[in-house]
Amino acid sequence: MGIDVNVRVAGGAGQGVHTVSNLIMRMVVGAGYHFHVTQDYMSRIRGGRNAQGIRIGSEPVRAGREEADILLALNPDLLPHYLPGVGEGGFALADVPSADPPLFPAPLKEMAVQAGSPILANVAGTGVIAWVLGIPLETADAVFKAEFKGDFFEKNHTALRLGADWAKEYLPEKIRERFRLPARVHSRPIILSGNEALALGALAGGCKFAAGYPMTPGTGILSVLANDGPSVGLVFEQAEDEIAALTMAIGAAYTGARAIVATSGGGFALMVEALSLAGMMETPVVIAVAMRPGPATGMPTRTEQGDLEFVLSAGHGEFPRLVLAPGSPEEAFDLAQRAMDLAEEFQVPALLLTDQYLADTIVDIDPEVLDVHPVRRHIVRGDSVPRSREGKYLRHAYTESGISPMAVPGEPGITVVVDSDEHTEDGHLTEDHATRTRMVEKRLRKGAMLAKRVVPPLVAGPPNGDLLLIGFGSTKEVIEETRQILAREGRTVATVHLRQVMPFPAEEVSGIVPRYGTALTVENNALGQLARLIRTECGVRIDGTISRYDGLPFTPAKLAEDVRRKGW
Amino acid sequence: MGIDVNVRVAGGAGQGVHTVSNLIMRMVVGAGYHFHVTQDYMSRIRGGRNAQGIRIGSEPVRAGREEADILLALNPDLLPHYLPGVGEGGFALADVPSADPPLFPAPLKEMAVQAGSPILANVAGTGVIAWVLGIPLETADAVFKAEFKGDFFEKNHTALRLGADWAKEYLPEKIRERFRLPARVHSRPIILSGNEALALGALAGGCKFAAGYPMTPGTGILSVLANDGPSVGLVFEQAEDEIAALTMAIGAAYTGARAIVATSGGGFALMVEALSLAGMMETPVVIAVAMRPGPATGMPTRTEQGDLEFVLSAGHGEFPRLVLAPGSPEEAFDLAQRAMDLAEEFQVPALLLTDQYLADTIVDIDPEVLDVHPVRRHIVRGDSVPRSREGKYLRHAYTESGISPMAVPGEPGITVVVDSDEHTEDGHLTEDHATRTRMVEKRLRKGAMLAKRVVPPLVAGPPNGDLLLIGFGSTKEVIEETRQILAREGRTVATVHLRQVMPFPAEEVSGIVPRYGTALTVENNALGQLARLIRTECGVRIDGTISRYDGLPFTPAKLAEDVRRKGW
Amino acid sequence: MVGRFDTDFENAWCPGCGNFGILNAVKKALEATGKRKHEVVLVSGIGQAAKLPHQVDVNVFNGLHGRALPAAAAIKMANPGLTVIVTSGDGDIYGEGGNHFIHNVRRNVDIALFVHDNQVYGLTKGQPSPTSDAGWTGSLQRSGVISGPFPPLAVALALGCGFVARGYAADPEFTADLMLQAIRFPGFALVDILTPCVTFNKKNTYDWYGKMAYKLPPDHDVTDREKALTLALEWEERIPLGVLYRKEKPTFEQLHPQISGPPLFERETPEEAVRTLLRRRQAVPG
Amino acid sequence: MVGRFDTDFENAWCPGCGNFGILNAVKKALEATGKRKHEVVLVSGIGQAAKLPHQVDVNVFNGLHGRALPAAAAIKMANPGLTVIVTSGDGDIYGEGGNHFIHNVRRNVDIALFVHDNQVYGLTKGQPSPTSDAGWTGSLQRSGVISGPFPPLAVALALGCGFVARGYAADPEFTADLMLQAIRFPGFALVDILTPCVTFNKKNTYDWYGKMAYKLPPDHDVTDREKALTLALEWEERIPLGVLYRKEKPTFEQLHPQISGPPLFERETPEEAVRTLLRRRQAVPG
Ligand SMILES: Cc1ncc(C[n+]2csc(CCOP(=O)(O)OP(=O)(O)O)c2C)c(N)n1
Ligand SMILES: Cc1ncc(C[n+]2csc(CCOP(=O)(O)OP(=O)(O)O)c2C)c(N)n1
Ligand code: SF4
Ligand code: SF4
Ligand SMILES: [Mg+2]
Ligand SMILES: [Mg+2]
Repeated sequence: MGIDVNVRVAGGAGQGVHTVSNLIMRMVVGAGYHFHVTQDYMSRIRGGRNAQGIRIGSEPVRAGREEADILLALNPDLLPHYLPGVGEGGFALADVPSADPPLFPAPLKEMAVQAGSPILANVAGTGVIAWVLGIPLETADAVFKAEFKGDFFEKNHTALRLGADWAKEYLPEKIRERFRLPARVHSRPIILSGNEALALGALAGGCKFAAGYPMTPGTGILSVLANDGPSVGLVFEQAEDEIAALTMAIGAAYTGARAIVATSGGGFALMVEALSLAGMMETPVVIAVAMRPGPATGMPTRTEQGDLEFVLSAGHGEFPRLVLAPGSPEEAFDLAQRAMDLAEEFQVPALLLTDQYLADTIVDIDPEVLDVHPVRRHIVRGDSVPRSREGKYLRHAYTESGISPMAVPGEPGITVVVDSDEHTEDGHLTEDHATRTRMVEKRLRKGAMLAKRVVPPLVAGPPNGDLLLIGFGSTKEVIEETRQILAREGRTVATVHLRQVMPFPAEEVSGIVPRYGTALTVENNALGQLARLIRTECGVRIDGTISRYDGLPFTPAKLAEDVRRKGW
Repeated sequence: MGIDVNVRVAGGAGQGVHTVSNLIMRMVVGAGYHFHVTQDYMSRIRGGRNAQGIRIGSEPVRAGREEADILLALNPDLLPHYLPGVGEGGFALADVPSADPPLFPAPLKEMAVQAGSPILANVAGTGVIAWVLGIPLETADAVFKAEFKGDFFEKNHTALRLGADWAKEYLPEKIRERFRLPARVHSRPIILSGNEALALGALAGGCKFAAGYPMTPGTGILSVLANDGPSVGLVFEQAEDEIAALTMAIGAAYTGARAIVATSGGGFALMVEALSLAGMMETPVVIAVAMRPGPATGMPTRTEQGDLEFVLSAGHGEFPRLVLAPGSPEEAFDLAQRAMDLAEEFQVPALLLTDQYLADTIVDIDPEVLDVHPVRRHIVRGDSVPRSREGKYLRHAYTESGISPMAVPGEPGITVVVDSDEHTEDGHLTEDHATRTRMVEKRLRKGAMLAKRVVPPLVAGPPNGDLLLIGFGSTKEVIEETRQILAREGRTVATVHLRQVMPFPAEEVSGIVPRYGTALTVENNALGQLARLIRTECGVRIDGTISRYDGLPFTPAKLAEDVRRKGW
Repeated sequence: MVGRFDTDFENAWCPGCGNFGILNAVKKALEATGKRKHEVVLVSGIGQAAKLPHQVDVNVFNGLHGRALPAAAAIKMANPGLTVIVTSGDGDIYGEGGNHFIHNVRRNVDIALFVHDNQVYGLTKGQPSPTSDAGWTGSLQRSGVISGPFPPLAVALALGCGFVARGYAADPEFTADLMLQAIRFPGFALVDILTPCVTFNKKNTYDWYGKMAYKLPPDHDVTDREKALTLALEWEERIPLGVLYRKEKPTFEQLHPQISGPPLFERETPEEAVRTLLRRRQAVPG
Repeated sequence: MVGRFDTDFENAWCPGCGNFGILNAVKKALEATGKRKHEVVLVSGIGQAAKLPHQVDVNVFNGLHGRALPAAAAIKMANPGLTVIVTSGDGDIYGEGGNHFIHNVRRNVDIALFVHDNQVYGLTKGQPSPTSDAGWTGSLQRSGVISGPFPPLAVALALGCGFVARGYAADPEFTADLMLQAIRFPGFALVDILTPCVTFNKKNTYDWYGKMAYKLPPDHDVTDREKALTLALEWEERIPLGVLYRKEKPTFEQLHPQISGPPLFERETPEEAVRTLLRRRQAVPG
């Protein structure tokens, strides 16, 4: 293993935790290293207990770690909570009058005042950490320059250096020896959170309309769409509620615009009727659901995978849907494009199921490795609009695949009729039972076709063995690292990461599960919903579930420990 | 088999189909017979194609029949649609100038005019049928007397007799011979639809608050609550939308009032967020969902069982719920009481899952056989309100069962605090992870307790054999009659009727399924949702599903035919 | 006579229903716009009124109960070249869809809204709607409606709606003219249309409306918002018909920086633009 | 000083937030009612404002975002002996909950509604709310708010609300008095309270409100609805504080035939009454 340093920055909301982590991310990258940021924050704007974990590595880092090597507590009151989380050989910093190792008293406020502004204590703290890591401060300067002008640039610049200078003078050199990152050449990666990656993926997938109502942790997706969307011609509108948001997306999609909404479980609950509408009207639309712990308001800023079954069967009546579950920012970028494309090709709602953990995970990525697929449109225009013998366009024409060529309103010579009632091929409402039967079958045929295009699960590890860990969505990288830990301990363990849960890759999973002595699901929920799903879809029995439902994500070491403790 | 006569009355909306069927029901009961009415109508107020099937028997009748013995077509234009449905030996009546058997031209309009009002053609038609069945007209007179005064009573009275007289003169005597109901003494049954039975069961269960937004086929439940509720102290309010309806019910339940809402799939879709709220706040509330074909508006007045999976996992986050699925008006009455009681005892949302078929099914029932259970309250008051050491009442106190004693606001000396966020025992919001974990476990423990109180499935037929038919909810009686048909053909066939689908009676079903060569589910949907559920819950494989998804209910003969045709 | 927008789709309304007059007016108004069928989209929710679009040979979006407006607004945002008209019921727009009504008035997208205001839920058989008169006995409120009526025109005016009018189903010529004005008005335009439900509303009948309704005089000042508000609240003794208020202001489409340009479905997504967005997230500035 | 309604629940608002003044006013108003804690229910939705009930030692129903009003109305219907107050945010009540706002004004249940109107979504970090001024730049509308603002008082007046007032967080004494009047008012009473969000709304600040707001003169005629409507629409140049309108009418509870009598949870269900309902459905009359 190469370098693996876990920095934790803790403070009240409003104390600048994010600034520190942002500066460290960039300096670390500037020094040629990689990182993974986990965000842990409360549902409040000031005070409380927020933390970000920046795990630094010489290889790309894709999961967090529970114990910190370096803790910066911007608010010393939080020490009782965070200090126990500092691991063997680690150390902590806080602005306290005096302290014993592993805690060091750093006069952050004093340095900030000296730099010209008391609010820069966090930047001074950043300087301390930079010195410990031995990373160049210039990257931070560039950030300051990009963000602040004049005077305030100077103050930041000074505060950072005061921190580094203090560290040099007062911190034991052995700390630096332990954590110094050897010099490396840096590439030019970008910084991407799960939310950003998903939103940019949607844009790459040709999304041109987005509507939303803010809801943590889905709001971040909306922000990117609202801010970055215009440069690729997207129209964003904040809706009066979630019902309106999805209905607007469906309206826009009816005109042929690729459309998305983003929300969390509670907001999605309000979209359920409109989801069913999209199913009936065969309107392509993408819905990003970033899960958080429920029921109801639950824990608004924490993580959970408790809405899996809900999302799979949400909406009255029967209709096909696509549900993708990215496991990393890269996958979010990729699957969001796929959702945009398949939603239109199959004229179905496509869901992107993430959660607060993935939404707020930040990593560095080489942008050139991200695939940007050319947008293939599936809308018929002009001469390619098929017409019936009477010269009519049939929006819901019966076809073998179940997919009817989709034209959009405004096409000269035809009208496009869609209805929430059961309808005839031309879209007009009907109460005819034979038509009903054919239309049900037409819609369900699309589901069968969609199943043929399933994104296969990712399998890692030996082709058979004693343990199989299965997860979906955000747990991907944590499970992967857990596998590596357990493998190092001599276990033959493999993992299955599901990137798609509907249509379910039943054949693949059915084939894999029996090849291992014990098959477990790893789920950030209490009821083992994935295990149930596998049982339904594959008819194979899952031996157990490792659950976490306290609002926090799994971490590899703890997950490995869970496996051991349960004797699996 | 005793008497089995199937009368079908067809006409446009507004032509008085319901009046005919209502009169026949009552006259048949007056003659000492039983009946079962199936309603088949369109989503419109005038015209179109509506029909009611009144199946008459010497024993209680609990399912409809596809072919009619007697057809009364109030609108002759509908003959092409309905005449083919007249079975061997049956006959039809319509106001046409001339016709060949089995159709007889009855001058209904002429008789109506002669009786004094052209709108009484339907009543004249009723008279024809009454003569054929040989049932006394006096019961109908009593109905007229109860509903109309003076002049209009006379006209109805006359129209009925003109119909009977015409029949006597013009219909072949062999028709009467074939259909005449031998004289019997009549008991004093009541007439009850599935919707009525459910609503009255809720009232019997102590329901005191109801809110709703009209939606077919759930509206009928609301009507009974609004009209009959006041006599047992219920407050009804029409809400501005379904979101408000369920939220109001939850508000009322918070004050200790037993509360219900009723809707259909699309309206329920809008209640999903509030359902999750009830889960989180541990508020008892009952939700009746009368399914109709979806997705979206679908077929508003037809039947389907397509919302099973949706209802089972609706709502974000994880929380226990009770889902009962009555199979007849009697069961609706019974299970609605149970829902009211268990919702309060366990402080969970309880769902009653019916559909248009059951909602609009009308039967005669001896009211004395309906169990009315005394209402047991589960609310603590006065000295029995437990208090913490600090004298506080803890709405969500940890208990072994997961059920915390429920006090209500207004209780002197304490406050009752409930929150949609995760909360501490006293109901105040918290972001503490350990508390989160305990609260999740507390809520889920209630689910485990609830599972111990599951309503077992009803099993009929031999304890093992070659075929098992499994259904839930409204299909009960159709499947039962199908069993009898197949049994008469020499097959060893048994049936399982699920009255509860969550918590699922997994042990019972797991024990039964393997005892039969072939196990099939019978489902009024396309995807075989019950078969999936059994697979998830019991891990046993279901061999197939007989589906119907054209918007109409199963009928025994057709279902038996389906079984045969598929070679099962 | 077969009109340009006629269809042969079976009509399921009760004979005598006010909706026929409205349908008539809609077709007249569409004729007058000179638009061709592919340029027009009729959007509705669910209800008797909401079935109107099926009777007109144009593009149709017949969505969910209560949700016509957000769909319509988005259709217009996505393709402003389309003429977007919502024609639906009072329960649909003011009841289930009330939140969309208030916020779409504010949004001021250039759409026209025709509400078939029969003061009842027709399709579900006679329950009171938000506009039902207090005391009226609907099928779920046997002891009479308690809530005060929802005054659509007054609420729209309070919300700053730029075009507020009332029509009457029994006068299709007059109503068609209001509709035409509403369609031509740049921005959100409301025409609430009194329309008898002959089956379920035995209070607000042709007779009743006939007695109560009067046309605003030609000299009514349509720019006077306070006057319009006063008129909009008139109901007990008489009910004004016509354009109560009219004032143009910039529409949503004009103010929204991304709407001008080609309709959304025609916009390309150059790979390079996406790459630029990615590169903008460069970890190390410069 | 520890007040009668104080709690030790941790307060998570930003220092300087207007919500503190409102909390202060709520407690003062409650003191003045003479009610005991078990007689009062505070109901809220989700948002910064919606956390207020946790700071007051009374019964609390802190429900879903946007859904405070239907819960509150039903609580009052089910147990009219309780004093029911909704205290929540502008996004909560006028945005997500807009449909409940309009229909509960109409319903006229005897509840008091205090809206912390900071013209922003605070808890979700600065997006525009329905009351945000046009042109203001929130976190999701970088090019400025397009929709016209939702004028709560004018809409309430149009809907026939019997008590319409505006308070100001920086003046808790004054606001407490409005609250007390609202609580005592029989029927639905609205107090919209200007309140600065010091973190996310840099436009509508203490300074700004301080300059704009003025108290209605003592001789303002609170029974003049037209005047009140005009005042309610004042915003660009100055903003009136105080009771704009007050007029009693029968409440929902008074008009609803089943509400008087014991609270619902105390009502019995005699088996005989149920049997009577069943027998009423006798097939053969007589
Ligand atoms: C979510 C939902 N709730 C309820 C319904 C049932 N529903 C259909 S139409 C309607 C009322 C229609 O009233 P209105 O809009 O006034 O139309 P009208 O029939 O009077 O023309 C209702 C409640 C539905 N389709 N969807
Ligand atoms: C259904 C739903 N949608 C969105 C949210 C997220 N949310 C929580 S508070 C809030 C806005 C609050 O604004 P406001 O009511 O004005 O309160 P403030 O924080 O400004 O006091 C939103 C959008 C939610 N909790 N539930
Ligand atoms: S029920 Fe009323 S609104 Fe519906 S079609 Fe008949 S008259 Fe018209
Ligand atoms: S974000 Fe605004 S509303 Fe929320 S507590 Fe801070 S100042 Fe108050
Ligand atoms: Mg209507
Ligand atoms: Mg706010």
